[in-house]
Amino acid sequence: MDVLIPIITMSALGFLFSLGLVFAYKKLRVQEDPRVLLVMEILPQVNCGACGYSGCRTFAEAIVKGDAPANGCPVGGEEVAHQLVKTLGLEAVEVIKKVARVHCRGTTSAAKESGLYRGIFTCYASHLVGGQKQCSYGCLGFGDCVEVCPFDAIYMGEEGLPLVREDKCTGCGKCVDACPRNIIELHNIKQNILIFCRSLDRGPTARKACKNACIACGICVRACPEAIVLENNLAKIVHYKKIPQDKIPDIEKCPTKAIGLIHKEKKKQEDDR
Amino acid sequence: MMPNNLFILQSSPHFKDKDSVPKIMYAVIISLMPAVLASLYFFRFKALFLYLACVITALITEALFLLLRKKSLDSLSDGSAIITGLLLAMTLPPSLPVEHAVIGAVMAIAIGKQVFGGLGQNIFNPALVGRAFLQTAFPVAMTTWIPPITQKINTATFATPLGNLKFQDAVAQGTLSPLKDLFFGNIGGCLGETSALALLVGACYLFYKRAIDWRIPVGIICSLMVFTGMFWLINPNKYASPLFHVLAGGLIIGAFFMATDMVTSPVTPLGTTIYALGIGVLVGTIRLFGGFPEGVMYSILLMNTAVPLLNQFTRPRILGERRKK
Amino acid sequence: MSLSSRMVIVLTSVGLISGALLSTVGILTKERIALNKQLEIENAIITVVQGTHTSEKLYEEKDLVVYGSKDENNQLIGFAVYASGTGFQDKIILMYGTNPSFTKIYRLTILEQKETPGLGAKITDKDAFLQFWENKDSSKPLTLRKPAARSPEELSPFEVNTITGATISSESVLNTVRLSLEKLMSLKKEGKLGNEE
Amino acid sequence: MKTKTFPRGIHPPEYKDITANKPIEVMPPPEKVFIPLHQHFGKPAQPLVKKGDAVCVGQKIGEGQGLFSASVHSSISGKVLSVEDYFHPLGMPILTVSIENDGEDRPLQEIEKTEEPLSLSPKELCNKVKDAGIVGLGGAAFPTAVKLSPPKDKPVDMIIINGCECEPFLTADYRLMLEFTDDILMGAELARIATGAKRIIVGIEDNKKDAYALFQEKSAGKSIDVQLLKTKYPQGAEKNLIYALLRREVPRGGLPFDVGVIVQNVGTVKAIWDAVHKGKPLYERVITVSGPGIKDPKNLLVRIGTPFQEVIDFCGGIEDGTNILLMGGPMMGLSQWNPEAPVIKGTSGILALKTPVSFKEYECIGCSRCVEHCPMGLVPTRLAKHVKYNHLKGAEEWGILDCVECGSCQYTCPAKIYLVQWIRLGKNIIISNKRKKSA
Amino acid sequence: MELVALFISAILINNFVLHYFLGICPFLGVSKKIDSAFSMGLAVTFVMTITAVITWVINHWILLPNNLEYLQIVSFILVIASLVQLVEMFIRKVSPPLYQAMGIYLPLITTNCAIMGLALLAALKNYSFVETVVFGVGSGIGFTLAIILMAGIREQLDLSDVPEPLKGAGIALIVAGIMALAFLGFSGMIK
Amino acid sequence: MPPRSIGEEFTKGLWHENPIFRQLLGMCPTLAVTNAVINGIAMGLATTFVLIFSSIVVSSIKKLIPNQVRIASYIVVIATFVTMADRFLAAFFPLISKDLGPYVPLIVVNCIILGRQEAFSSKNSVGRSFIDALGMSAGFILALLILSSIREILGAGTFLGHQVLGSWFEPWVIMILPPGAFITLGILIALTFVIEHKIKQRR
Repeated sequence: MDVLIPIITMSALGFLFSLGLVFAYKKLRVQEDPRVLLVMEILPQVNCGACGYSGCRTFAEAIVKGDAPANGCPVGGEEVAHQLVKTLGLEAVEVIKKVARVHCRGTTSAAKESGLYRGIFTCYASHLVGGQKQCSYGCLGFGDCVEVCPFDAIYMGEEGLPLVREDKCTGCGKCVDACPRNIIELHNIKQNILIFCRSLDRGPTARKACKNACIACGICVRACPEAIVLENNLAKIVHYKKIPQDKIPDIEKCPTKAIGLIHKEKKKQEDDR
Repeated sequence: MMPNNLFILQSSPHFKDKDSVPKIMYAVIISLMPAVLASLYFFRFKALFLYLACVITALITEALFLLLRKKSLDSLSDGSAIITGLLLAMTLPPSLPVEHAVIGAVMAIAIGKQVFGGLGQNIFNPALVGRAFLQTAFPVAMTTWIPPITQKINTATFATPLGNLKFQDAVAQGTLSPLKDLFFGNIGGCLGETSALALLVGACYLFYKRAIDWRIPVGIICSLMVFTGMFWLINPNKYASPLFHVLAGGLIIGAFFMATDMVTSPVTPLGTTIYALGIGVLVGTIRLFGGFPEGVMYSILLMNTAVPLLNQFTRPRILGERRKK
Repeated sequence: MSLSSRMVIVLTSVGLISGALLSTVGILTKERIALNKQLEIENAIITVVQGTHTSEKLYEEKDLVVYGSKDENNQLIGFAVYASGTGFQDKIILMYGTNPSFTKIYRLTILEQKETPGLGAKITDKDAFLQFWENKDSSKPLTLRKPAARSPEELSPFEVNTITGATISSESVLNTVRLSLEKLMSLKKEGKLGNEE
Repeated sequence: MKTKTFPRGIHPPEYKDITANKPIEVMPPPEKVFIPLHQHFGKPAQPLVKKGDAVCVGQKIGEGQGLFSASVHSSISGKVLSVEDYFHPLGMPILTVSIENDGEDRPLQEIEKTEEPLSLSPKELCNKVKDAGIVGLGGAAFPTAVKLSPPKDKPVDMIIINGCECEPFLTADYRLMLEFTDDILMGAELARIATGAKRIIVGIEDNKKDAYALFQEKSAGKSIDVQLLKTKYPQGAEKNLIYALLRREVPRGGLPFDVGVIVQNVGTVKAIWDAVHKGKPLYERVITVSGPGIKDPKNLLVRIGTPFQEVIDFCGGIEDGTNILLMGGPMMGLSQWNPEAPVIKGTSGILALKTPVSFKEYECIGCSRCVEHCPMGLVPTRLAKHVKYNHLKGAEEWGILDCVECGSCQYTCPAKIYLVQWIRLGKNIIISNKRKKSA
Repeated sequence: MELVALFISAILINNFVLHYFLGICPFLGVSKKIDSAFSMGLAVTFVMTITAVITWVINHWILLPNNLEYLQIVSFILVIASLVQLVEMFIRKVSPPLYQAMGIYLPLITTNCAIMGLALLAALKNYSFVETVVFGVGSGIGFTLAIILMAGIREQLDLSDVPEPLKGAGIALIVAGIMALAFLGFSGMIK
Repeated sequence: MPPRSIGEEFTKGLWHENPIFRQLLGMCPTLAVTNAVINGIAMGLATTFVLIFSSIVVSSIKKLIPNQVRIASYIVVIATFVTMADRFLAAFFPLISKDLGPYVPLIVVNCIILGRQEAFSSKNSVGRSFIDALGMSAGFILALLILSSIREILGAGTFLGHQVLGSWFEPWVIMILPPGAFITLGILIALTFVIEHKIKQRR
């Protein structure tokens, strides 16, 4: 008897429980996103809450919606993260690698200060009072872009300008959004010519404010009229592909070096480091 | 234009009041001085050593954390660490071994303040965290009292007025300390809490410097008096009078100097009022029904935990806002 | 096989196997655990009523169990009383031995407590607390000595000591003993403790 | 006399005695003026002149675009030097017409004077105001014509004439009230007619008792209330002024229309009278040039477009040790780095101050002074923290968009936190995010 | 009177989180926002009450009469798990708003040691039926109190400069420690 | 991701995926029973027993179990082993069993165990699951040992019941009480973060 009663009890419990589950499975099921179920399959189902969501289901829903990162489940660890990525195809296929590039060379030595800035040390905040440089288009130098970069791909150089580590940059565009002066843009990594200025000021004013400003002299336009134009006192590359490589030396005659080859810039960065 | 001649660029407003954080902090320190002097008078060198140990340790701990977090050591001069050290020492029994006081001061600054990010960010009153730590770590040492020098008795152990009330049934026995002694400080107890007079003198200075919110001490004292008064009216032979409760133990120092800590009290007027009333009621509850004779420290810490919620749910009405009913 | 029936079968069989395993373990350990419990009580009885040879449960209710202790000659030498009361944190369960007329307490031991370590928990400590409970005269209600005495000699036979800083724990032990003694007296009058005398 | 006021607020030192007793001086027109085409709240004006054109005083050189805009007029006679981006006191380069003075001060030929301005219809009045390019002269530069034509479903019964001038240093409005009392009262009457309101209330702070007495005397027998207000900052802020005078609360995110009120600055109503009665567009205004950094502080009538430098030179120049130059008052004014910036319609004063160059910013210690003083009932420290730690949603829940940036919180903050800048930052980000979302 | 004492004790003195360390995982995990903490607290209180009832019935009607104490663990956990799952599905079907407010926290509760701890403690302490229910409700409220206070504090900590290594669990545990210290003030209140 | 070597499978539980310090799982027993080293060890061993055996069982029957009753079956398996451990302790180590109180039965809801079954054993071979369970348990015991050593030494001046600090030392009672447990664990987690950060930087 001592042996039988527990066996019977346990079997009965198991039986009842499974009946309950079958019932629940059949009658109480609610329609839901099949992807959520797929994710649920992969997740550990511990419902421990370690992910910060209220259980695996909500976490799964968040992943499917794209609110939660695939590696957000500390219990599952890397295995689960990889499976999730595989299942949901979260990794977007990159066709052309794009990287962030900074359109300003208003270094601390080149760009003139306007006043003594006193206040919150972020670009956006200083932008609100006009910025502490005379050029009202250039980099403010407080590194909002550095702050937001999730990949540690942008850092503040010694010259007070942000520099991009193009190998680390994923082209997510966070820095582009963060810059209140819109001087960061995403470019095809292969494009090797860049205009390092955004100033729409007239030549003399721009020149007064920053030694490296585009003064709209038109030398580059003359070198390559089909690819470069002047617009609002600023040179603009309209058709990058139409720049023949042999014209580059002519373009580089720019008196303020506001347009030039990116690799030279990169080499300078490495020297900086 | 010469670069050194540049105008300042800043966001409005361009006017600022003269008051500053260090000024407020030093006002608090000055206001504590009467009570410190009173305790030096009552407990002599024991008090001096404890004050020195706590303040110096607090400063050193603060400095270590600042170095660790690679922050400027300038913050040491804002006076907040000195206040923590002083307040902690003032809540310790005079006979406490100095090494215990040192541990308390380390804990007060470390887990009471710096782990939250330093000045202004802590949830709990650092001095009280230090004291609560000591109370729990060294319960015996923290509840052993010596009589003040002015009471020329020589017993190894000695009870505080509240201890008498709790464990000796002092009301029925008629051995309750006279209110006069409570007022001047001629009783056993923590260093800084004994002399109500000295504390009140300091508090007046704080009011003058507008460094504390009047709602907090008033709220605490009123709610405690109402709470204990109710029981006193029901049975004056069992319960002590409300005035006794206000003057005894750490209530005055708690209400004027601890609960009013700006960092750990609510910022909204309504929240502040609820906070103060809550402390008073909790003090009464713990003193009358709890296991400890004194409940000021626990009450303030408990209400500290509720401060974020109070702030959250007592947002003032914005001009023009129509609240849903 | 349908999914539903598979679910039922798998879970039932898992339950079955687990039941079988558990019953085996249960049976194997049952005696041993019971023995442990019994040993604990017996040890306690021997501690509080020294010279006990045999003991038997005379009375049992919630929070109060009385054991009669007999020596080798089957003479009743006292009662071991198992009692519990509320301490500072939680229940304190204790046992003490009395003489057959309940006028003397031989010894006290604490079986279970969750008092503050280093403070209230000293009630389990012989030097700090238990030694002050040896051979007390319980013909009058016992009282608590405050502030604490340093040695048992300082105390009168009707006094027990407090632990410095843990008045409440000390008090609750005393109260538990007092209350259970009162209860025992009335039980005895009703003759519910056997008729040995 | 019982004085009215609003809850909370601050009382900074006034410094008004520096210029309070100095009558308004007329500054001669400068050699060159730089008139930005965007001096108001709303869309910039479209240029009507080009390089080389000759213009006269009061000639329209920029046409307001759409509803929320204002026209711009030349303030001198002469030749247009250029129409291009130029430095603007708000910090951004703005399309600006620069004109060289020919010294003739030639007025426009066909000035439309109206002999009986009080008989005009609301519509006509509004058109005249619009034509004259009048904007609110208190500082926000909201196009007045828009204000004078409230939406049909929100009838206006009350016009408040704002004579508070609660900012320290500034006395331009005070002098206007003393010297042009009649013009102001007539202008107010025109505004009342234009909006169909029933009554006019003039609010004057009790540090300007003589102006109050003068208004009382002149308004006797008219349907005008003159009300004395307790001196407090920011009494001149619309919502607070309305509450102080009428105990009406403008709903969150709403405008004074919503409670049937329109608030006009004394300078603005005087400009309305000038425009309608004398046919004079808004090309000059009264400003206060003051502060410890100005050698000879004055109240001046200045042509729009005059560079700050010339105004300051006219007042004796700048003292050594001046390190901050402001357009507007010290509480809400904008700091300037370039003294070449021109006076615009919204310029209520030019201040040169000497402030300590640096001070330490502390962490918030929760003293709750900002809460005690916020005239809007906000919790500024909380707002600033939400912005600092990037919890913009929380900032919105706590009412960041209700902030009027009056600066009371930062003034009282013992930790010297840049509360207003944080809040302004948060507001900017939130608003631009909203725009992105709706776009 | 005893029941009142038990109730207060369960909320304040022998608080599940701060004294028994039960339910730490959700206490740390779901205390980031006040709203969700409140919902979680509600859900826990609800499940605790039901669990208290059901496990008492199982323990006293099935296990103890048959001398099957050793099946407590298995049967309690099975019952709790199935119960929670059924309740969750039921609420989900019947009342979606309630599900959003409370139901989504239900699965989290299955493996919440607070629930299992409640069943085991009630069995260990030999509570009567009424006592068990009071204990369950009180413990649930105690858990809710602790988690809401914690959530308030953590929302505030989001707005402060907590040292990097302590962010998240580290500071939460230290706060819990100080909360436990403060709650010690209530000890000895029930005699 | 290349499959881990056996060694890595074991060591990941010690540090990189340490259940207490890194994954913050199974906090309840960690905090509750670490007031003395002996309790910590006992708890660790009991958990190890349950974890290893349930891992083996789960990984060997994983194919038989339909998905819908997966959790339920695992729970039964785990609960069975927990009961065994509990009974064993009660029978042979009654004092420790009493000290641990309800926390041994509570192993059944320890997230580490169910978590490993779900995340690992239900997807891997018996051998791998065994190694994984061994590593995880080692990590768990390690954490318990560190925590309980600190608490016992500071809180009682003893280690495994032996006096290690001199009589000059007055024990910090708080370390044995709940606040001490929370605070110590909080600080330890912060420390592991710092160490992990240092390791990452060095790479």
